[in-house]
Amino acid sequence: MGTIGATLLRAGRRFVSSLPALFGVLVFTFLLMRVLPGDPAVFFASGPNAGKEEIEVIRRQLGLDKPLPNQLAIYLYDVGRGNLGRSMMTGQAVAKDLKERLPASLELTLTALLIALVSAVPLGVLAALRPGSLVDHSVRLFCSLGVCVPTFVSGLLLIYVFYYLLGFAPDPTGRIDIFATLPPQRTGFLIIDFLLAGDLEGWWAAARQLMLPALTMALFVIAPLARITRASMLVSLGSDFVRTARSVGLSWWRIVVTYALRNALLPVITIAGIVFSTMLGANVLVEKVFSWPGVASYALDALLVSDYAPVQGFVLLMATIFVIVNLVVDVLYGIADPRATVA
Amino acid sequence: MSGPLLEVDDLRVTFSTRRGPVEAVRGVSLSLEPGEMLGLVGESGSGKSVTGFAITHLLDNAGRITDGRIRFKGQDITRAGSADLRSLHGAAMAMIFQNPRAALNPIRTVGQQVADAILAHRRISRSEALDEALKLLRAVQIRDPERRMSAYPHELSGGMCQRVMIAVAISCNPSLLIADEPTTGLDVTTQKVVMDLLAHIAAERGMATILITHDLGLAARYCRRVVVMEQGRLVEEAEPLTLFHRPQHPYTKRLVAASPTATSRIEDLVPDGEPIPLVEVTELPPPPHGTPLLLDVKTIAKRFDDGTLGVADFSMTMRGGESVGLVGESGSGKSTTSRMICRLIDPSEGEILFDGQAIGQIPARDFHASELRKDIQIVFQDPNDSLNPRYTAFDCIAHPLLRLLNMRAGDALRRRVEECADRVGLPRELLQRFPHQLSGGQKARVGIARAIACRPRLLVLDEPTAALDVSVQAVVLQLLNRLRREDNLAFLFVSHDLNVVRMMCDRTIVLRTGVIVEQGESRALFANPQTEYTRELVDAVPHIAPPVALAPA
Amino acid sequence: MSTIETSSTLRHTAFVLRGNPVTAVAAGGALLLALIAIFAPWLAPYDPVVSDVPQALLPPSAAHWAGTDQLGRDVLSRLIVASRLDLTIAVTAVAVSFALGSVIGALCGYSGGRLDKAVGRFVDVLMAFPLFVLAMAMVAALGNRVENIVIATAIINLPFYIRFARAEVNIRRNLGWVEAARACGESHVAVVLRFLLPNVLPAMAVQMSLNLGWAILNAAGLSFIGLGVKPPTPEWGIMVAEGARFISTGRWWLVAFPGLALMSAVLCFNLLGDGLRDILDPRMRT
Amino acid sequence: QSRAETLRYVTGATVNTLDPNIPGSTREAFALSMSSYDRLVSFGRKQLNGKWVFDLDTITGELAESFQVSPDGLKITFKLRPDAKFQDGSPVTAEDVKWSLDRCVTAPILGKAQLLTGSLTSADQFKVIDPLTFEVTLPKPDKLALPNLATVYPIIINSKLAKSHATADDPWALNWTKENAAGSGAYSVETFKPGEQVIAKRNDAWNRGAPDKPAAFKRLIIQSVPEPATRANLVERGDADLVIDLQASDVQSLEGKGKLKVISTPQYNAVTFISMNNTLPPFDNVNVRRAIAYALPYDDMFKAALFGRGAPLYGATWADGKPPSGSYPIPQPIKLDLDKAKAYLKEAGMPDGFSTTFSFNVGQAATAEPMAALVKEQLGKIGIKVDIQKLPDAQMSTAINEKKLPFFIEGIVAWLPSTDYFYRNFYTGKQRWNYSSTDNAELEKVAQAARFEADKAKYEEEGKELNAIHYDQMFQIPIWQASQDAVMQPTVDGYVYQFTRQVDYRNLSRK
Ligand SMILES: Nc1ncnc2c1ncn2[C@@H]1O[C@H](COP(=O)(O)OP(=O)(O)OP(=O)(O)O)[C@@H](O)[C@H]1O
Ligand SMILES: Nc1ncnc2c1ncn2[C@@H]1O[C@H](COP(=O)(O)OP(=O)(O)OP(=O)(O)O)[C@@H](O)[C@H]1O
Ligand SMILES: [Mg+2]
Ligand SMILES: [Mg+2]
Repeated sequence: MGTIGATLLRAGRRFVSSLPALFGVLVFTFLLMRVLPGDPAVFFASGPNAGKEEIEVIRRQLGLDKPLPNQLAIYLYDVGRGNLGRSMMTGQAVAKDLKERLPASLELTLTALLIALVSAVPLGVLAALRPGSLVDHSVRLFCSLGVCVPTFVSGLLLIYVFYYLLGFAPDPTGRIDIFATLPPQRTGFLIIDFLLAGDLEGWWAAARQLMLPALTMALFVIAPLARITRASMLVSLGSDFVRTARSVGLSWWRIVVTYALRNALLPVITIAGIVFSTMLGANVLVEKVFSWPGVASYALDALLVSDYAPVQGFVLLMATIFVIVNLVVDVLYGIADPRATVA
Repeated sequence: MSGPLLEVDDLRVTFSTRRGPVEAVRGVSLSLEPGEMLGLVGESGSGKSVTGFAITHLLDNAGRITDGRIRFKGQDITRAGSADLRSLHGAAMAMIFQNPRAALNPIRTVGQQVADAILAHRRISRSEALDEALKLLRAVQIRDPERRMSAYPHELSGGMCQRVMIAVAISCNPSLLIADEPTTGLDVTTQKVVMDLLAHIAAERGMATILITHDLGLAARYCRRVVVMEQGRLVEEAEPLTLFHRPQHPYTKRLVAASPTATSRIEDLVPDGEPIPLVEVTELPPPPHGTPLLLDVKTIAKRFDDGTLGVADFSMTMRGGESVGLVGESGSGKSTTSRMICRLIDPSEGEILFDGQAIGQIPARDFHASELRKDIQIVFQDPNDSLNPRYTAFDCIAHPLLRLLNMRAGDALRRRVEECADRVGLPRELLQRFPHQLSGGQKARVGIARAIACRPRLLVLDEPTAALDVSVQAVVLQLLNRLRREDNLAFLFVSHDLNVVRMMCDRTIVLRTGVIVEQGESRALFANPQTEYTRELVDAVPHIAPPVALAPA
Repeated sequence: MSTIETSSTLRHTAFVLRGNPVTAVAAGGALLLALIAIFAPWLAPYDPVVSDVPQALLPPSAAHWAGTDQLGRDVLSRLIVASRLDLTIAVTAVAVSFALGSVIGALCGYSGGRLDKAVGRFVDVLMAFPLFVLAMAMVAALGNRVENIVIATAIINLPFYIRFARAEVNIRRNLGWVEAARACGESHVAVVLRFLLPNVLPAMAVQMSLNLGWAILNAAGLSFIGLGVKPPTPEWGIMVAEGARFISTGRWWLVAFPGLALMSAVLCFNLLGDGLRDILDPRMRT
Repeated sequence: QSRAETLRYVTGATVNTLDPNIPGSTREAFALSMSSYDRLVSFGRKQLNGKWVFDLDTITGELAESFQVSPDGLKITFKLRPDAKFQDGSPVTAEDVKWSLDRCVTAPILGKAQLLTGSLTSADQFKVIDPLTFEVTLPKPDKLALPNLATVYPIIINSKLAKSHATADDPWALNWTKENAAGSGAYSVETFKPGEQVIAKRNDAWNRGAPDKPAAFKRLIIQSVPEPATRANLVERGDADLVIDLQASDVQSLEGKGKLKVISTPQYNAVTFISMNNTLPPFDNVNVRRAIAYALPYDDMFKAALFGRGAPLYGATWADGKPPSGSYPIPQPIKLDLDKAKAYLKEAGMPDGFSTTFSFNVGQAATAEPMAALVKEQLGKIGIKVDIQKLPDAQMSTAINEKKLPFFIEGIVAWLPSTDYFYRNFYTGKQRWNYSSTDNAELEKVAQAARFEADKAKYEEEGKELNAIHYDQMFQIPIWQASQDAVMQPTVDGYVYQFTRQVDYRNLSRK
C-alpha cells in the first residue's frame, strides 16, 4: 500500500536525519570518558609491584599515550570499521561482549514492557471509563506505588519473598538454570530459541527465570503507561466520533475498543517507545540484582573502573537502539494512524 | 402509521456541575410528523443541542432528564434501557453533528465506518455491509465512491466528511434524523450543497428531520416549521415566513432583526439597541485632493516555507476612513493578506506604503519598534483565543497603551482604559475579569477596545464576528461602524459572510486561492457579480424567502 | 497579581481539593514533608550522625521507633533529617532543568527554523544517551557532591522540559493573543518570555511535580551504585541502598522505613501532579 | 555427571581472562588458573587455629617430580613428572617450561613484576637440560625464588599450542591465551563467558592431587552473582555449594542458623590500613600520625564494619615497648585514647586540629562506609574536620598512584608474606603500593639486608627492627586482617585458605 511505502520513506529520512545525533553521542561519550578522573591504566596495572612501566605498557595498549585528537580520530576510524575496541575488564572485544549480552537485555526489557503494557492499558482504560470513581483512584494509587519503589529495592524484595521465603521462583542467577542445557542459538532470545528447538521444559525454565526481573522493571513503568492510557482514553471517549458511534448504536465493546481505545493507543505507542529506550539503559540496577548478563550492568562495571571502550560501545549501542526504536515507533504510528503520513 | 412520529412533552434536562445543578432545558414540548423537517433555532447556549441529545439519549453522564416525556412512534422512550437504546440508535433515530471531521473516527476508513453502523443493526456479513456502504456513499453523491471507501476522514474535505456523516446516519434508514448544525464551519458554497443533499435525502426516504441551527436564513430555506428556543424554553413556533415577517415574541423579534439579510442595514440590526447617530455610509466627505493614500499595497505575494503560495500579486489602495472588505472561501488567503498588511508577517515580494512611507521592507521582527506600529492595529477572528488568558480585560486594553504610547500605570492609564471600555460598551466592572470569565461578545469588545486604544488609523478586522451569535454580532457590527465614523478609522474588513461585508464596506475585494478575482463598490458587486465565482458566493448565501427546496413537487 | 485573583485562586484550590480527596491528601502529605524538612533538626529525637555501636541494628522499640542502623544511629532521626536534603536535591534539580528547559524550549518552539533544528539535534543527542549512565558518568567526573548530583539530575531531565515547552509553545504561537501582543508592540523575545512562557507553565508544573519524585529516585539509584551523597549525611536513597543489604538477614526496618519515606514522598508528588493539573488550568476556573 | 559431582561456586566478581598474566585479571581468574594450569611447584598447607591454610614454608612439586637447590643457593634444578600431559594429550617437556617462564619474565604481563621479587628477571636464567630436566640460575641466593614459582603467574603453558597462535605483533600469544587455556591443570575449561560464568570439566589424567588422584569434583561451575545478599540466599537454599566474599552480616546470620559449614580464617597475608600520605601536610608530621593512631575508634569500627570477623591489629601491649615478634603484620600497641591523641596534636603544633579528606573506594563501601563515618565522628572530637570522599575504583587507584590522597582506607595482599617482602614492596619507592609514600633510609636498608638474610634468628631480629621503626614512625595504621569467610554446604570438604584469597577447587571434595 502507498501509505506503508510513505511511512517507510519517512522512517528512512528520519534515520538519516538522526545520524548527526549519533555522531554527537559518539564524540560526547568519548570526551566524557576522558574527563573521568580515573586512569584505566593505573587501575588495571594492579599486580603487586606494578610500577610506572607496567602502567605505561597498558597506556600504550589502550592508545592513551597519544594526544586526544589522534585518539578520537583512531576511535572514529575504528568505529567506522565496526571495531569498538577491547574491554580491559572482560578481556574481550567490546563488540563481541555487547553482541552476547544485548539479547539478554532486550529479552528482559521487552518482556517487562509487555507485562507493563498488558497491565497498564486495561488499568488505564478501566480508570478512564469511570473517571473520579473509586476504581480510578485505586488505579492511580496502585500505579504510583510502582514508581515509588526504587527498582533495586523491589527486586531484592521480590527475590527475598519469591525465591528465598516461598521458593516459587528459580534462583536469581541469570537467564537460565545453570544446569539446563541451552538451546541452539538462533535469535539469542532464550524463550524464542527454546520454542524453535521445541523444548518446552527449557522454555518454561527460561520463562520462570525471566519473570521476577521483568516484573521488577514492569512495576516501574506501569505508571507512566497507565497514566497516558487513561488520559488519552478520556480524550477519545469524550470525542465527537465516539458520540457518533454511540448515536448509530454500535455495541459497547466496539465503541470502547475499536473506536475509543484504538485512537487512545496512539500516544501510548509514542510513550512506550520512550519508555523502552530509557528502560534499556536504566535497567542497570535490575540486571545487577538479578545477575542478569545484560549490557547495562556491563557498562556500569566498566564505568566504575573507567574501562573506556565498553562504556563508549554501550552508549553508542543505546543511542543506535534509541534511533531504531524511534523508527519503529514511527512506522507503527504510521500504520496505526493514517494521518501521520500526511505530515 | 398514524399520529406524530415524535412527541416531546415538557422535557427538562439538568446537568450537575461544580456549581450545582444547571437546568439546560426547561420544559420543551414539540411534535414531529413523519417526513417533516423541523427547524430548531436559537442563540448559542439556548439548549438546542441538549434537546437533541436528550431525544436521542446521548446526553453526557452529567446530564439527566428530570422531567417530561418523549414518545417515539407512540412508545415512551423517556427511560429506555440500554438494550432498547441500541435498537433505537441508528435504526430508528440518528444524529448528524456539527464538525463532521471530528465526528468521524480518524483512523478508520470511511467505508468501514459506514459498514460498522450497518452491522450494528443487521445480521449480514462484513463484505455485504461494505457493499451496502458503497451504495450509501453513492446515495450521498460522493464522487468516485469506490476509491473513497478506503479513504480516511482527513483525506476528505469538510463537505465530503459531512456527506459521509450523513451516510452513516441514514445507513439503517432511521425514521428520525437530528441534524445539529450540520453546516456550521463549512463554506457558504459547500453549505448550500450539503443542505440541498440532506433535504433531498430526507424527502426521498421520508425521514423526519430536526434541523438545529442558529442561522435563521438556513432554517427558513429548508423547513416548513421553525421553533425558536431561548434559555431552555420554546418561545415561538411558526412557519418561517410568518416568523420573519411577523415575529411575536420579543426574543424572536430581536433574533430576526439581528440576522443580516441581503437588504438589511447596520442600523436595522438592533431594533431596540442604543441609538446611534445615523451617518450615511455613502456620504463620506471626499478626501481633499493631494493627500496621500493611507495604504498602498503594491503586488505583494506570500510564499510560505513549505512552498505554498498563500497570496500572489495582491494590490490594493485605501484612503483614510475608507472601509474595504475582503471576501473569499476558506483558505483563499484572506488572513495571510491581512497579516502582511498588519506587518505581523513579511511579504515575500512587493511593497506596502502606509501614509506614503514604505513599511514593507521593515522586517516584521522589528516592526514592533516602528513609529507606525500604533497606527495599524488588528482585531482577531476568534475572541476566545485573542485574549491572553492570564491578563484581565484591563490589562489587555492597557497593554498597547503601555507599550506603544509609553504610558505609566496610574490614574491617567486607568482613565484612558475606562474611556476605551466605555466606547466599546464594555461595562467598567468587567475590567477586572479574566477572559474565561467573559462571554464571547464581551471578549470581542475587549479585543476591539485593545485595538482602538492607541487611536490607530487603519484597523484590520479578521472575521471579527465569525464566532459570535447573530445578536451579538449585530451589536458588535454596529459598534464598529460607530467607531469608524467617530475616529475616521479605515477598515480592512475580512469576512466570509457576504451580507456583513456588504453592510460594512464601501468597496469589496474577492479573493480566490490567493488571487484577486473581482473588486469594486460593494453594493454593485453583490447586486451584479461579474465573475462566476462571485456569483456562486452570492447565491449560496441563505436568504429569507419561501422554502423553495421543499416546495410541493 | 490583584487580590481578587489571589482569593479566587485560593477558593478555586479549595474547591478542587474538596472534589478530589486524593489530591487533598497528597497536598497534605507534601505540606507535612515540607514542614518536617524545615523543622527537621528540632523534630529528630537523636543526633542523626552520632554513632552508638553497642546499640547497633536494634529492631524498632520505644526508644528507637524505627530501630537503629549498623552504627547504632537512630533510623527515625536520620529519616527526618534526610528529608531536608532529599527535598532540596529534588526541588533544585527539577527547578534548574525546568528553568533552563522551559526557556530554551519556548524560544525554539516559537522561532522554529534553524535555532529549533540545532537545539533539536542537541536534545536528540541527550535523549539518545542512556540517561542513568549519563548521570553516573557526570557524577563520577565531577565528584559526588550534592551540587553535582543536582546538576546531573537536572541535565538528564532537561530534554523532557525542552520538548514539552517547545510543543506547548508551538501550538500556541499562532493564537490571536500572541499576535495581538506583537501588534501591541512587543518584540519576539518579549512575547516568548513574558507571554507564552507564563501560559505554558501550568502544564509544565504538572510535569515538574511528577519529576520531583523521580529526581529522588534517581539520587537513590546513584547512591545504590556508590555515587550518591557523601556519608554520613543521611539521605533516603542511601539509607534504602544500605538497608537493602540487610534484607537477607531479616533486618527489615533498615529498608522498610526509608523505603516508606521515599515512597510517600514520591507518591505525594505524583498524586499532587495530577491534582495540580486541575488547580492550575485557568479554563477550569469560574 | 550428577549434581553431587558438580561444584557450584558463586562469586561476586567474574573470571575475566583464562590467562592470569593479563593485566586486569581478577582474583577469580587467578583461582581458576590454579586449576586449569599447573606450575612447577606449589605451596603446602598447614593447620592454624584448627583451620587449614596455605603454607609458605613447604613447597612441593607440582609439575616437578622433585627439585633441588644447590648448596650455594644459586641453582635450582627441577625434574619433571614423566607422566605429566597437557590437556590436549601432549607431554609436558622442559621446553614448555622454558617457554612459559621466558614469557613470564619478558612479555609485558603481570608475572614480570612478581617474579622480580624472587630475582627472576631474565630468560637467560632458565635452561633446558634435557626433556625432563630444567634449571634455574639465580644471581644471588634468594629465599623467594622458589615460592615465586608457586604463585599464580608462572603457569606452564603448552608452548607448541600457544606458539601456533602467536603472531608477529603478539609473539607470546597473549590474545589467544586470554580466551583459551592450554595447560595441564586439574580442570579444563568447557565454557567461558566473561562476566557470567565458567564451566570446567575435570581432567581425569591429572594426578597431582592428594594421594596421586585427580580432583574430586567432575565439574566446576563458577558463576558470577554480583549481589552479595543473593549469594547468601543461594547457599542457604542449597543452590550453591560454596560462597566466599559475603557480607559480614550475612555470614554472621548464616553461622547463627547453624545449617551450613562456615569456615572463617583471617586473611593472614592481607592487611587493612588507615593510610596517611607521609609527604602531604599535615601527615608529614609524625606526631599528627601518632595522634590519629590514638584517636581512631578501633573497636567500634571492627564491630560495625566487620561484625567482629577478623583479626584485630590494634590494642596489643608490647612488653617494654618493643615489638614482640619480627613477623609482619603484628598487632600494634595502639588504642582509642583521646587524651594521648590530643597531646600528640599539641606536640605537632596543631592543638586545634585541622581539616582533611578521608577517602575510600566504592567497591569497599560496605565496610569502608561505616568506618569512615566513625572516623569522621571520632576525629571531630579532637578538632580534626574530616570530609568523606567516596571514589569509584579507578579514580581511587589513580589518585593513590598520583599520591594525591592524604588520608584513606586501603588494603594490601602479599602472596609471599614474609616481613621483608611486605616492607620492601609496601613501604619503599615512588610506586602505587607505597600508600604512605614512606621514604625512610633506615627502613630501606634493614629491609634490603633482610631480603638475603639466610640466618633465621638474624632475620627475626631485623624484622623486629623494622616493626619498631614502623611503630615509631606510624607511617600508616594497620587495623586488622579481615576474615575470609567461606560458607559451604555441610557436605563440602577440604576447604583451604589460599594465598590468592580464593578457593583452590582442587582441594575440595564432597563427603
Ligand atoms: N455537559 C454539560 N454540563 C453542564 N452544562 C452543560 C453541559 N452541556 C450543555 N450544558 C449547558 O446547557 C446549556 C445548553 O447547551 P447547548 O449545547 O444545548 O446549547 P446550544 O443551543 O446547542 O448552543 P450552540 O449553538 O452553542 O451549540 C448551556 O448553558 C450549557 O452550558
Ligand atoms: N504558515 C503557513 N505555512 C504554510 N501554508 C500556510 C501558512 N499559513 C497559511 N497557509 C496557507 O495559505 C493559504 C491561505 O491561508 P489563509 O489563512 O490566509 O486563508 P483564509 O482565507 O484566511 O482562510 P479562512 O477563511 O479559513 O480563515 C491556505 O492554503 C493555507 O493553507
Ligand atoms: Mg449546540
Ligand atoms: Mg483566516
